[in-house]
Amino acid sequence: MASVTLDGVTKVFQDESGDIVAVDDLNLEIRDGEFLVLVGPSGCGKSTTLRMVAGLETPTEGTIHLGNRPITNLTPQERDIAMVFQSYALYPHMTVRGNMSFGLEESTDLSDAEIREQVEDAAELLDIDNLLDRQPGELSGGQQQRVALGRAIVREPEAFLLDEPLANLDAKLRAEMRTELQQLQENLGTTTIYVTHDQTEAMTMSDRIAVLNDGELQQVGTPLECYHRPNNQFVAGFIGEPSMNFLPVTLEDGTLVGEHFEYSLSEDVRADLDGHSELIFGIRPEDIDIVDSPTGAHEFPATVGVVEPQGDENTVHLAFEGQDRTESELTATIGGMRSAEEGASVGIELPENAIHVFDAETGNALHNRSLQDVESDQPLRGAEPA
Amino acid sequence: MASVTLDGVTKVFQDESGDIVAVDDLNLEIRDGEFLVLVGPSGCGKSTTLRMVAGLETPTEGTIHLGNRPITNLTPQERDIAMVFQSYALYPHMTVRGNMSFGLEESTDLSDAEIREQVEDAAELLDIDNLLDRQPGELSGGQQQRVALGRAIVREPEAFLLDEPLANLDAKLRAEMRTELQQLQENLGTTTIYVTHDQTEAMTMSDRIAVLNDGELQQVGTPLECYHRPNNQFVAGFIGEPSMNFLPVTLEDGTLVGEHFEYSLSEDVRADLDGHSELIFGIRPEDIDIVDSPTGAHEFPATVGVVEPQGDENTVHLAFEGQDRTESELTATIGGMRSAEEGASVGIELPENAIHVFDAETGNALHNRSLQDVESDQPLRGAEPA
Amino acid sequence: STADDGNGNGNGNGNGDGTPNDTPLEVLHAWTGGDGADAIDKLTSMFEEEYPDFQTDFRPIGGTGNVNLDSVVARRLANRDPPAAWQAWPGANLTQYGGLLRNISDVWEENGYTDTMNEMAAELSRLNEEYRAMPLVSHRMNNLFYNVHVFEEAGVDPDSVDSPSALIDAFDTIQTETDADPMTHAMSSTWPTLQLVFQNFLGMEGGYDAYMDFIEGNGDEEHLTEALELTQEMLGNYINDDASTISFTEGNSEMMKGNAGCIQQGNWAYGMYRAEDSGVEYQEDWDWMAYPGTEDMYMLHIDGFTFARDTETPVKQKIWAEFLGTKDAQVEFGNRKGAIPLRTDVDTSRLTPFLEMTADDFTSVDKFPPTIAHGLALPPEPMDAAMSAIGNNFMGPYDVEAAASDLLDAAAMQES
Amino acid sequence: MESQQDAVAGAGTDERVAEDRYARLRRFWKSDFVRSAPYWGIPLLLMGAAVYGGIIWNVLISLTDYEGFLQRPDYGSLDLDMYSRALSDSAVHLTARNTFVLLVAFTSISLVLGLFLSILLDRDIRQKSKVQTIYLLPMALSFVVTAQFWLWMYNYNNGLVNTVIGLFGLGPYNWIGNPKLVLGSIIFALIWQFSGYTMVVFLAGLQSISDDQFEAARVDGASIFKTYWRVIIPQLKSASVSAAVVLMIFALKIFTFLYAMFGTYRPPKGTDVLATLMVREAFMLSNWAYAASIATILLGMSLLVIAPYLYYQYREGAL
Amino acid sequence: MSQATTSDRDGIASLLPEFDYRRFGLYAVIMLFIAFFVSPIWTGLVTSLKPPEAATQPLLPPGPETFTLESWTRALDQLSRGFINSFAMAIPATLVNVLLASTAAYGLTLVDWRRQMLVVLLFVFGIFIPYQAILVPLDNFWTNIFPLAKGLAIGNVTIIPANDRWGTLAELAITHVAYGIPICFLLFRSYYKSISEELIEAAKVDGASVTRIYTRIVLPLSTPMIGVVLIYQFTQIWNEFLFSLTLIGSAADQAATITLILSGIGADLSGTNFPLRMAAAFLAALPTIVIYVLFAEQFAEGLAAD
Ligand SMILES: Nc1ncnc2c1ncn2[C@@H]1O[C@H](COP(=O)(O)OP(=O)(O)OP(=O)(O)O)[C@@H](O)[C@H]1O
Ligand SMILES: Nc1ncnc2c1ncn2[C@@H]1O[C@H](COP(=O)(O)OP(=O)(O)OP(=O)(O)O)[C@@H](O)[C@H]1O
Ligand SMILES: [Mg+2]
Ligand SMILES: [Mg+2]
Repeated sequence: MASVTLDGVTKVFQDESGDIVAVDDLNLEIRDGEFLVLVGPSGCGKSTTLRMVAGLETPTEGTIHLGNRPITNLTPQERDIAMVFQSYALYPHMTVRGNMSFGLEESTDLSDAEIREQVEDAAELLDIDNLLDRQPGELSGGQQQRVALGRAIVREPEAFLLDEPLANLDAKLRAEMRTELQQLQENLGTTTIYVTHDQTEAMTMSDRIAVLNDGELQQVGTPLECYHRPNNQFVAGFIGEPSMNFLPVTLEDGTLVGEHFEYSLSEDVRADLDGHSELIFGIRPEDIDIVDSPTGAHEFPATVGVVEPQGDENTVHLAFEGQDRTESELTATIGGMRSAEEGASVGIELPENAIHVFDAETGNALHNRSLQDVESDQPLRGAEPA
Repeated sequence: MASVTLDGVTKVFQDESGDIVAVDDLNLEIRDGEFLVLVGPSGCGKSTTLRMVAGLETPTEGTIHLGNRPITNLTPQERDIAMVFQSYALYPHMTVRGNMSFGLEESTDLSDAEIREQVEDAAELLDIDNLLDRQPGELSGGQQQRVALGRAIVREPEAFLLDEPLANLDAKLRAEMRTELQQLQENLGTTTIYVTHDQTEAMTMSDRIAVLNDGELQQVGTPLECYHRPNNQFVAGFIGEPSMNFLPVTLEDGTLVGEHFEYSLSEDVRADLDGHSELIFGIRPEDIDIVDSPTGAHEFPATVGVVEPQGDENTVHLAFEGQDRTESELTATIGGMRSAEEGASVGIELPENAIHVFDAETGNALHNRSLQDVESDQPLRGAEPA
Repeated sequence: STADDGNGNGNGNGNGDGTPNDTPLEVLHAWTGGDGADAIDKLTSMFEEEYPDFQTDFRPIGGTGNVNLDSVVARRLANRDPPAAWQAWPGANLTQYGGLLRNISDVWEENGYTDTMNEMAAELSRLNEEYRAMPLVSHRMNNLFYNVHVFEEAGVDPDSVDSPSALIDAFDTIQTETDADPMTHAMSSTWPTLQLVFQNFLGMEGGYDAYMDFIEGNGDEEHLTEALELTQEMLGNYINDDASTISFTEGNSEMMKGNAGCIQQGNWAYGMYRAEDSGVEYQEDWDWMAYPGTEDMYMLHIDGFTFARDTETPVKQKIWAEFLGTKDAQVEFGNRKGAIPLRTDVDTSRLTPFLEMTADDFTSVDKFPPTIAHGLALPPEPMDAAMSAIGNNFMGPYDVEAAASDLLDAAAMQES
Repeated sequence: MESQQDAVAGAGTDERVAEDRYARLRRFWKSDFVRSAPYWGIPLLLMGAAVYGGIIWNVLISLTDYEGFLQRPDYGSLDLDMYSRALSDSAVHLTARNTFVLLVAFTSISLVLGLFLSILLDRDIRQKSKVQTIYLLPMALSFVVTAQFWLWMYNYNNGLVNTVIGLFGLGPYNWIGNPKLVLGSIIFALIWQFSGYTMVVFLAGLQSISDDQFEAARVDGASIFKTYWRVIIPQLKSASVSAAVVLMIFALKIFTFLYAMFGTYRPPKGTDVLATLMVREAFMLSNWAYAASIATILLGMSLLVIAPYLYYQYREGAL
Repeated sequence: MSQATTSDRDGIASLLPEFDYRRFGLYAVIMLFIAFFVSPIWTGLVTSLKPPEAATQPLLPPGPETFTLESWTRALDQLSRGFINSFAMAIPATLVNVLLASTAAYGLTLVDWRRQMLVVLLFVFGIFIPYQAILVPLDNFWTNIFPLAKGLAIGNVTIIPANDRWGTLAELAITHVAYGIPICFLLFRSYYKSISEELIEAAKVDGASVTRIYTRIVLPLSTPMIGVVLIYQFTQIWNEFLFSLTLIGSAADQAATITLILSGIGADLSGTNFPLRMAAAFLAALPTIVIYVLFAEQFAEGLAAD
């Protein structure tokens, strides 16, 4: 086990149409034993980053260390890193045993008996010991996934790299494997970089998340840090589903003025926004409260648009008063037991302690929601560890 | 427009390995103008059902009527039904106009001018009139989707059939098209059968849902009926995500006895269970409340297992006291602002008005949750239509 | 003109089957190139000149050794749609056609060809006592053409070479004295070797009788083995390296260039020396002798035509047969083809000098062993078997024993 | 729904059965099977008559004594004489052996060379498609044409082959004259003509193997050679099988090449194969029945290759 | 059979570490093989431009004093009839072939009925039979059963007049069509299998009949494959020899195709004229070479598909 450190790593691809900067001056340390998830939209450079760590691509600039060992210019064979591919990349012509032994045969001097033993141990750990003599083609998606993991585990590498390993599974199996993978990593304690663009995975599995966009690192932090204290509008919008509501506003005399609403700010918040005027107002759907009619300071009259019941909760599209219903700008989620009828006039509350404000130009977060307030409002129960 | 009636429809496929009963004695009426969603797990016979209505498969047994007209033995050409395919199945060598005219040219005697007019009307309705002279290859996914719809609409058929029409779109676009489709159907009022295995679509779009499993109809009803008043354990488990918690119990002296808990029942519930002893206890994750420590009648001591924060809410795996933490049997969802720490000892409340009880053998629902209680607890706000 | 045959412009002629109709006279032959093409062109234009009103259809069918022609004819015969006449070797070759050939004894008799044609040729034209072929010209097979300069340089006196073993001695001398190959030989097809084997066979003591016995199926194995051994010695030691890839024409030109001492060939090889741009002169540059040991023989090859029964052009067919037997036809064709007429009554001075000499030999010798390689001696299947015997055993590593037994088997086939 | 069921139940059963039968008949008549029949039926008739009619007729002829042109085949008395004759004919043994050697040597060497070339080209190479085009060019030429080229290539005095090996002080050899060399020379010429084809097939196979496989092997620590040997090449099995079958089919058509090269039905010793023997027996010697029996033997040999292949393809659903 | 994918993606081997000397070696080997594949053709070309007696030095082009086009003009002269015959036979045969194969593939791929696999197998097997296996019956058929070249008459009514040349070519063309159907069928079938079944079903639901689906959907969509099959099959028919030899028999026949004439050219009693043979070989190969160079990719596709 070892930490993985990327120092100013840049990768530029040459293309007919010119240069493509896939990864741009990336500085990132994955701590020894940590489970780091790399997220970001398609094409943001996640796979490229991973492949540079694996040695399948050479960085254009920058260095990569595994522990204290510089590995930037080593071949994959020399790195002692295992990788699980999105497609699993199982060797279709070998049995499960063959797949799992291959790496040991090629990269170690172990005797056949030792290899056999290690493979069987790993297979037992993953509960695939009864599949050892099957061919990958005869396995279900989940089983293949496990074999791919097994192939990585059996080599006891310094670090695991996983590139969207669950993308090919259906929802149920994905949820299952997610938990399993997480537990496995906890048990083995191997440094892991996990690439996904599924934010459920990012949120639920990681010790820390690194959010990439357009080859640039946007934020590194725990899942909840990223959710509640996003560095910028991109992170705020990317994490959370349905995603955060964004409304363009201008700051005028301590009040945020949008096209259809005005939002007065408290002193605290105002202080954060000093010197900026073109802003983006943000609030998460679950923080919007629907009331019978607007009364308080941060309550506004609104009309209900389409309502999408989902059983456990309902997604409600809302339009400010004076706005066409079909152009609803806000999405709110409310409990599944509460209902709202399309066309109804309601009030919506946008609590000040839940709002985010971003610079319209740079997208940087100027103000994030308060957490203390909320937490003291609804004290965490049962929080003392057993 | 007409109703579609399936009477005892069975479809058996012959295979090398034997017979496959894809659809088993299906009785279903889709009312005139209704939007019915057919859901069920993969391979349950949804597509087969749709294809029998379209005439692309012949039922092995049973009859199908369109209005009063028996259509079981008609070819697709003679049925006057339009279908939208998962892949859209646009004719790649024809323009959008060609695609939309094709059906009219083949199945009606309209003059070219009339066809032209109808096509343009339909295109306008779908806001694709500016695309009429493009080829499908030049269109985005959403636009192709719309053309596929246009092709169906323009023929003004008696019924629409849609087989997972949104499956190929990305999440954002899918949400958008969902709303659009729903509105379109409302405007046209055409009887529609819509196949999906995405339960969000099922819940949000349909007038009624028909749940299929293994070729057999499990339940037909409104989305909320199916969510809150499932006919059986299958429907209860299939609808809702994360899915309902199920615990095997036996009924002993008016108390449900599980491996790790005992749950006393009120008279009302007990009456429903008369004469059964092997049961399944069910409760939805969002109905489980976590309290600091168990105090009330239906509160139990428990340990927190894996916690999956999702930002807006957290999924908490819970184990009853005395159970290994990794074998956690219950899943609860709690607000995103509340946290629970792995290993903490907590109390969980399983409110009696939220519980479901199923027969362990047949899976039939013996008791479903009370709805009145809940709704009067949290009165719906803003429910008067504008 | 046809004066000497006294047979007018093709009107009905004794057979009483009327005047020629409009159906063209179809004649198939294999002379597609070189001398043969010249000769047949001359022949057909003579015929057309003489019978200008006749519709004719002369078709060349290419391919070595008449193979394609034969297979086309075979299929036409099977289809009951034979051509009126086609080029064919007389002799044993005719047996395959059985009753499908027209009896043209009347033509022979009416024109007196029975008396004026070479006796051997006349006999070979008969099948079951009836005349069924019309011979046109003959090539002599047992020639050894040699390059005068090479022989002189080596100091070999052609007259001293009077037997196959003497020939081998001469080869030895040429090999040591000159840079030329003693002999050039073409082995890209089998027939030149088959031919050479039987030259040696004939050239040995008692060759002629042994040969005639052999083709009747009573071969003398010892004699044959010896001939094969002689041939093996020649082929193994004294011929050009590229023998197996070349055809006799290439070999012949090597001899003409002085790269080889001699070549054994039928006298069609003469066609190349005669060509205007050949650059060689008779007796100055090239000369010939009968194959050593066969001075008193004329190994007989015959080009002729046969005629199908039941065709739509019986009258023209007869006229064509008649025409082939005329002196003019034989002389003009022969001169171009490098072959001699089979009529015994032609004025040999009408022939080119070399042919005149051949023709004189033809009338002076009395032994006419018929060729195997060109269909006179053996019917097609035994002949093919003889080719196979050489092809399989005598083209590279030389297996005398196997070749001998296969050859004997081939000759014996005709009995069964 | 109820009213529907009432309506159905109300109809008399007899009437319903008749109606049902009528409906079914109507449906059958309108079914895709009936409607599509002309589409595949006409080609099937033509092709079936040519291929299967031809094969059956050929077998029938091989059971008669049909030969020459004096008689028609007598289908009245059929026997296996021709086959017993063929089985004891040394020419058949020899040609069958040559056919076999040709098939095996030509196919395997072409496969190996094609594989090598495809691996060579399966990378980022400038003008790759042009190179591929050149490698494949001989395949576009007729056997008759390529036979002419190789006849010249193998020419003893002026051929390129002897010229080239002459540079190394070897030869000259009689490539197509020496019975020991000629089969090899023919095979070499065929390899020249068809290894481009194998290359294309393998290239398609290689490109259908995802990069992941290669990368996974590298991360697993395998060297490049080992990666090809243990991971990539085994996955080209189906490409190899289909290429091999097609190559064998080409090899069975070798008659044309030999005929065009040597201009005779009797190719030189060492290259006589069943195909030439058959044509020779048929069209040179008019031994129709015997030729037909040799043809049947040839067909049997190719069946041995093709049937398992077709079955395999069928099982894989690749047809 | 394997699918041809001439995708743009870099081959997997592009992942190899690239050192310059490796790259150099790679190109050297590639060039070596280019030489290997081209040299027979090159020597043929060079030789064809020399007079027969100067046809030595197979690699060197002719010098100014030896350069001659005589072989080419002679070859053209001898082959011209073959060109006409081959075109007259190959073009219609190819067209009919493509039509029949495409309808058959349509009927057996996109139209859904059970047990069609059996019929498919019948077709596919036809690809692989050695032609020798049907040569005797084929010859028998065209000479005895249905001698088309002899014309066709029912009673006294002449339906097809006897014509040796065109009749024989028609026989040959029909033969090519019959034996060409299987391979073309397979090419079309593999293509049609890639057409989404939903497309056909959509057309059905749109009210189109089996025929209309073929003419309005399948045929227009097949254009790329029609191109491939046209190229492939034309090349095959143009290059074919055994049928010509069997049905026509001789290069001297009026109906002789180009390959038939070519096989005997330049070899007669005056020796083997290599320059003439080479020039003729080039001329005979010209149409296929032109097609091949223009459509190399489709050609490769057609090959990799069978
Ligand atoms: N070999 C390559 N050549 C050229 N450009 C490349 C190459 N590999 C990746 N890119 C480009 O680099 C950028 C980053 O690609 P990368 O595969 O790392 O994205 P990703 O984040 O993994 O996306 P996804 O979620 O779709 O897998 C993209 O714009 C991609 O087009
Ligand atoms: N043509 C066929 N031949 C044999 N079996 C078939 C055929 N079509 C469908 N089946 C089988 O019938 C069952 C129902 O298939 P169907 O396609 O209706 O499922 P589905 O509910 O649409 O599933 P999905 O959500 O995966 O599309 C499956 O078990 C399937 O394997
Ligand atoms: Mg990626
Ligand atoms: Mg489906």
